[in-house]
Amino acid sequence: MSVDTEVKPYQQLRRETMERDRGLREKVMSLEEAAKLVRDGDHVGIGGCTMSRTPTAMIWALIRARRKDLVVSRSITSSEGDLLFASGVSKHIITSWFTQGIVWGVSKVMRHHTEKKLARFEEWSHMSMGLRYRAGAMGIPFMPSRSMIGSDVGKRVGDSLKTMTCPFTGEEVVLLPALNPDVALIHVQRCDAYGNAQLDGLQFMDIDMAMAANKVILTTERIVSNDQIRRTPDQTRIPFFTVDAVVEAPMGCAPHECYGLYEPFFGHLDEYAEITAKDPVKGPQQYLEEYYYGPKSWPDYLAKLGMDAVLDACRRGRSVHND
Amino acid sequence: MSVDTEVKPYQQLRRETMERDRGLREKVMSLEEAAKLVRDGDHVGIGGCTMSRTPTAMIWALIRARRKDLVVSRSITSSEGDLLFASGVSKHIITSWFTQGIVWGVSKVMRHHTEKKLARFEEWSHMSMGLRYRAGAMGIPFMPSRSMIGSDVGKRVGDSLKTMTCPFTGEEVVLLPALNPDVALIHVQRCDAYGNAQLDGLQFMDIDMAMAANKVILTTERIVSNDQIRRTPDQTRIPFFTVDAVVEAPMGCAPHECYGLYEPFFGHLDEYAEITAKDPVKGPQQYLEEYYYGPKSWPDYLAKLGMDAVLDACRRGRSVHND
Amino acid sequence: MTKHSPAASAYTASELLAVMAARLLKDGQIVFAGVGIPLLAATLAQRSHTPHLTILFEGGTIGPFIVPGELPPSTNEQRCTRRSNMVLPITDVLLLLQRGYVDVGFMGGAQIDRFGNLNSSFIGDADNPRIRLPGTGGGNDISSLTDMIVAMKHEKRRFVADVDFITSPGWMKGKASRAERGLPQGGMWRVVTDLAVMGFDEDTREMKVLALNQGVTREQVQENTGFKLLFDAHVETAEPPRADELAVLRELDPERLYTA
Amino acid sequence: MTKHSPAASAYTASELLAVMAARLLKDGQIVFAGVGIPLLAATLAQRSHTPHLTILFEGGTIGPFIVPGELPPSTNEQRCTRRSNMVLPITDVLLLLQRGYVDVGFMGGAQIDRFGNLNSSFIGDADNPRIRLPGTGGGNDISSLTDMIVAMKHEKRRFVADVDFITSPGWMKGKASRAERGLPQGGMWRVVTDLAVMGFDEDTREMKVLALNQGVTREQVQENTGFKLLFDAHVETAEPPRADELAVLRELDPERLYTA
Repeated sequence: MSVDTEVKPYQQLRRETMERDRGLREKVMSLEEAAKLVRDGDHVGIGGCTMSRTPTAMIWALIRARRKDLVVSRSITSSEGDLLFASGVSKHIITSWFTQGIVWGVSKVMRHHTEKKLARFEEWSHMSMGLRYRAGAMGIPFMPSRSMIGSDVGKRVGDSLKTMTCPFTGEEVVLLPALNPDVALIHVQRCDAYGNAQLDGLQFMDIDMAMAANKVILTTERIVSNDQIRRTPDQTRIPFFTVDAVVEAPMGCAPHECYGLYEPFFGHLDEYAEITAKDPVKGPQQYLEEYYYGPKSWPDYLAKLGMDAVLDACRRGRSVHND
Repeated sequence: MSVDTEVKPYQQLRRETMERDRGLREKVMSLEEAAKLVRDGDHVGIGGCTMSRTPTAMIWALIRARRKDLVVSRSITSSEGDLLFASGVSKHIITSWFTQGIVWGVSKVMRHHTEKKLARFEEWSHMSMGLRYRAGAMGIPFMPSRSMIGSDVGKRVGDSLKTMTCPFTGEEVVLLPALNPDVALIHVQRCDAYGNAQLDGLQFMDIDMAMAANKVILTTERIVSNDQIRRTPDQTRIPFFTVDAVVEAPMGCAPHECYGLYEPFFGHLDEYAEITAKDPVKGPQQYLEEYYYGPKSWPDYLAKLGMDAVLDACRRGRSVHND
Repeated sequence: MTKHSPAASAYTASELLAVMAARLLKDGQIVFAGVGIPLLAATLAQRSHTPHLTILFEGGTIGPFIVPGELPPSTNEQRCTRRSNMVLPITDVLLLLQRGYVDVGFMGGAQIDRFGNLNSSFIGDADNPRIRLPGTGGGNDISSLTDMIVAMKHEKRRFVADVDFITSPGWMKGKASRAERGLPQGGMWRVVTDLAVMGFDEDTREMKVLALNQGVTREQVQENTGFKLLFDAHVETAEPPRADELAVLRELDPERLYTA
Repeated sequence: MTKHSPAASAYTASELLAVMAARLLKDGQIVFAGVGIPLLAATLAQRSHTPHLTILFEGGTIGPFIVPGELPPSTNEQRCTRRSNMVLPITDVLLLLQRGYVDVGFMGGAQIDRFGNLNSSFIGDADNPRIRLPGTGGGNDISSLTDMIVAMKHEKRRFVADVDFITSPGWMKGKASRAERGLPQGGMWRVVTDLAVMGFDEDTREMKVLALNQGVTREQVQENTGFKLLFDAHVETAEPPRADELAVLRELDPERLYTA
């Protein structure tokens, strides 16, 4: 069985959690410092979905830090998956759907790496991905469910998917193995220095992923005071004691979107689709050189996207609040 | 096995759900009309917890309608449980804790009915109650968990609690049977005429209970427009298609509290504790006559609580928003 | 995106698809929709005969109203939430299917077979695929847990006897095989194409033509299908898209992102 | 609530309990606390030696700051959420225990036995109880899933050889029986009373006196206990409540709701 389906024994899960410094402490650091918390070979869960609240800044830092052999999991994987493959940071992505986006057709980079067997795209249904994180978040080894059975998606994951007869109803139910990432990368609109995070709009699978992971790295549009968090505690979605790093990264999802603040950078994503479609090998390398390895800093990266593009994305992003 | 632990076969659960009118439609009605949706013998889930967001107005209406043989479930049961027993509406309450409140000592009414075997208090752990509703909400027949095992609380529910060996880790895990109430009674701060409900502050087990139930009766402090709901969709907690009735019942939790609006009516609850402690039979009967059977209407009931008490509860309630 | 040239007809194949699909929806239904044609069709239905239809997106949205010209690029962007009734986590919106609150799932398809099984994972052998497709997303969950409508182009390479890989289960191997394989609920209900509307035989669960689009012959449909089609005893001819229907579609998608 | 008259000592038994319990807490801990003495003790600790202690309430609150004079009547009222970091559903806050994020559970107790099992369900036979008590609430979950501190009055009727009913599991029948019965994690760590602080023998898991409160003799503790107590090789005498500690308690509970 592959690493992802080795469910952690409960005592190990608890021991690892107990060993973490869960106390109320400030944990603000730079992207570079946070990247050091991820070790080669780690299972890294990525928050957001498709082009939404993707923790691009943290992925950018991991690629620049030349991390290796990461097993990556995400609800749905977009262009960041191409770049994790093309940069050699990951050779194994666990997800339900993998391509930049419907409007750009099937990702040539994903196709190149999977069809040439350079990397693995392990496919689970969307709900099953979510329920696997949820089981991990709840401290149980599996979650009962009712999809994937019968289909080739279920067959293909083999022993990782099990069935049992319900002792209460006698029905057959599917058992999904818990997924507890070593590290979760999650981008939020705001959090405090302790890591109490408030997410607006679509939550995706981020809360379960944060609770399931053994480490959480938060990137945030802005760091706010703990007093501000305490004024609206029912808006807090991730509690500080699950968080190991807080990094302020404005526009941290670009060229993807962050709910209520900015929409995807469609022009840039069109260009990305074009160069990667033209050459699934040289294309992404050229893109990585220009936007990932080249820039001196995150603001420098944003400058390369262009001020006009940033302003346009923000104008569209804030329009969600318009009548 | 008792009714509550007969887990609904999946096909029956789906058929019952499909037969419901889930379309977008207005469903505003009176307490009396809503009471007709509850049949004698139904399993009724009660939202809120202890003295918080108790759907008192709806319980008041069911007691006035002289419903019989209801099986009642709730996270934690307070004075409303005394009255459900004393009124004869229920002889079976499934909950994790049952007494008016710590500060008033053990409920004499609960003791009278259980020790004299006039009614049944079926005890599950607090988390287990929540996970049973959650399994019901998810459309799965059971939820794995790790408490109740070994203890006499677990032993006492007998076959309703099962264990299995995890096929992934080889560990022993507890299996809790799904709980799908026939009707859920939930009080909210605001909802629209369709039943889209927004809950502030403590959520308790209300969301899972609403999703699990085969019918939901919402009482609400105020009915707002659908446009208002659509301005903050990420504050909506219960979607309209799970809801069968919307009743506007201002101060609908009194003498209990409703988050952010009013705190418990402590003076009234002291009096209640006193008369029921003095005589666990005549006490509650006298209380029911005066506050439940006597009043002509819900406003009339509130008038009996007294304007001073209402204003005091509201003043304290709104103070939660003070710095 | 289409073999019909605008010159040849007053509407594109995608517009025809969207209109025919919209007409299958009933008022008050809870519809789990993908973006593209399904979303356009559901929104068209809302603005014509099903004002109380509720759309669910797998990204976590209940009951949005789509803003014309601002079609979401996927089900997971903020555009999906405009004026919606509720926003919730992905897992919880998908669980609405499992709990049984959803009337119909509505998706596009890459490849379908005679029993309505869909493939969006692999063209060719899964271990050595000619093409690795994007995968299931919520497709497997939706088609496993509710009744399905699929809207797709009618091409021989897309309508095959047996799909290379069952990503989203239809009627499996026909007859009672779906239930026997652990899916007693849901199943493929309608397949809408630019040529016809198809259902499935109640007994054998083989694909069956129920209605032909105007100007389309049985032979044409069969020619564009990689297996032997059944034809209903009373095959109807569908009313072509009306001007009012096309007007709504063109207002919704002025840039022809999905209806070119 | 107490046998000590204010005249007899500068502090009540409840105040003594709260102070001794507070001193057991360490800075930075995540503490799952009940209302009453546990909440008072945890809040006292926050204001003295553990400024970074985080309180969780089973009603669904993370990290509240209690407002003096506004003690919550249970863990489920809005007073529990004042200036908290996060509010969440009951099931999810309890799942934090199961996931392993909580350092210590802190409750009161009605009846305890020599192995630290707690009973809050039935006095007498469960099928024909002399007294039906309120039940477990979150007690069973907390004591099943984390390390426990219990604060209670030291009375013979409360300290019994074997509880009538195990509501919240301690060390079960001693030795390895807790793990053997399916609870490898957690267990009873300390029992704090108005007379002493007790732990449990590492091997037999029997209750063992670790420290005596000032002016309390071993005999006194044994007399008020319904089973044979073990005494640690080095039984200490606890420092009595300090004025600053008592001042905080009296500020928090001016009406003496929990400290009378």
